[in-house]
Amino acid sequence: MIKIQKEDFNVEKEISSIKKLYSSIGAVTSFTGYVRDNNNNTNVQSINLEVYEEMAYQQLEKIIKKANIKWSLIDTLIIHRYGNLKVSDKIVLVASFSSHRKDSFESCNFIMDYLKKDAPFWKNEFYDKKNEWLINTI
Amino acid sequence: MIKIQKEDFNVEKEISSIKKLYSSIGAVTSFTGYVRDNNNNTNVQSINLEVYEEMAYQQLEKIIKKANIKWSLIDTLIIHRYGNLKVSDKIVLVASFSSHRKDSFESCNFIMDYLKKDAPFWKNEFYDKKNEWLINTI
Amino acid sequence: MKIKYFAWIRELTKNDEEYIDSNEIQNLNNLKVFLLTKYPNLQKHFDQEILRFAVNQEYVVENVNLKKDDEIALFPPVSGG
Amino acid sequence: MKIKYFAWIRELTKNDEEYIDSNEIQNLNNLKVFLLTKYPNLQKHFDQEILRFAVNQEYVVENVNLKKDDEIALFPPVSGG
Repeated sequence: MIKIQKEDFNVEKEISSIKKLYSSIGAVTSFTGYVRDNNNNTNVQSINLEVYEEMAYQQLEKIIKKANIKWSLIDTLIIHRYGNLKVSDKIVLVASFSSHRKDSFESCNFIMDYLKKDAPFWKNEFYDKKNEWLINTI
Repeated sequence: MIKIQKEDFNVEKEISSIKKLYSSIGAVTSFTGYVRDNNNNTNVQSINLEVYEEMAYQQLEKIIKKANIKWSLIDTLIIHRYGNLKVSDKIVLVASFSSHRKDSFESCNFIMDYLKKDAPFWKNEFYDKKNEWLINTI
Repeated sequence: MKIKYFAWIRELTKNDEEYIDSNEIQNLNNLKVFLLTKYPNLQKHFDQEILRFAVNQEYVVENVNLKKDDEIALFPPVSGG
Repeated sequence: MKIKYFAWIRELTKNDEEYIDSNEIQNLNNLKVFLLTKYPNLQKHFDQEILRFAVNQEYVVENVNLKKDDEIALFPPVSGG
């Protein structure tokens, strides 16, 4: 499932709403990304996250398809927020559901790699006296 | 933080209670293990998890120390349940808190590896007509 | 065709999307020439080859043909996650 | 000294812990001999070298000296996580 939303999310609720559908799930690896108070040694006040929404859905679906070819997965979840986010707010959740740990771990990391590389989101980071558009480095 | 408990846990609550202490956290990787309905092609009814509690705390603390030497971590959390657990119940939560993704991902996987190898827990799996003590394979 | 701009490209074009109806724009290279004429500030970013194009929500690097109802997006390197 | 048994070792000794007070048990090898005498069923598992010993909650593989107030645990391969 892919969700692109302004709202915050509850990791327990999001994961258990999928987990409860499959009693064969033994392993869930999840990654949560947050707005940090500091980037490149500069104090961050807030960020504005811009998204090309239709394309983001399409690219994230492709990434999930790729992950399903490489690993034995029962389900996957990606939630990415956009809009104004302040320090400590959640930005992204990726969760991989599988029978065994290796599949969920590796696929979760793989999805995050591709999300950072190909998903059309842009962070505009606001510091004390200026702002800056970020570029992901892999 | 290490918790060895009978009770279930809420992933969101457990993670956010640590996350809120540090605004420098940008990345949280968590692994949740569940009781699967099937193991070695046999239907699982429930499991009983036995623990050598004092030793488990000691061994898990050592693993966390090792992880802190290898990676730049802000905090770590291990929760492991014991007692009677039924299919789909949570067994274990490992969460690694760091500024950057790589540290949290690799350390979470590392902690799970050592937990499975060295932490003194034993699963007694109950099937339709018999039960069996499991052995972890790495 | 619809052209969409994102992040600092949007700030530079002062426009988040626009519709272009020109028989001279048959492919992506034609569109690039059109955009550079309209937005000369884009030139240095084109030269640095850091910009990314998407046609109908798919990344495009080659010079593809464009149709009237295509949606083309121009944006800087991404920074999600 | 206190001896603790876990999982199917506990089922085999029919005892989860016991106190042993013997001047003849000075080290882990002495204790192993004692345990094999008391629980002959342990022999085949000792032979397979699958059992693990912990002294004061630390894994031990060598023959260490034991003190009166040590806690020694004997258990099968673990299966947590």
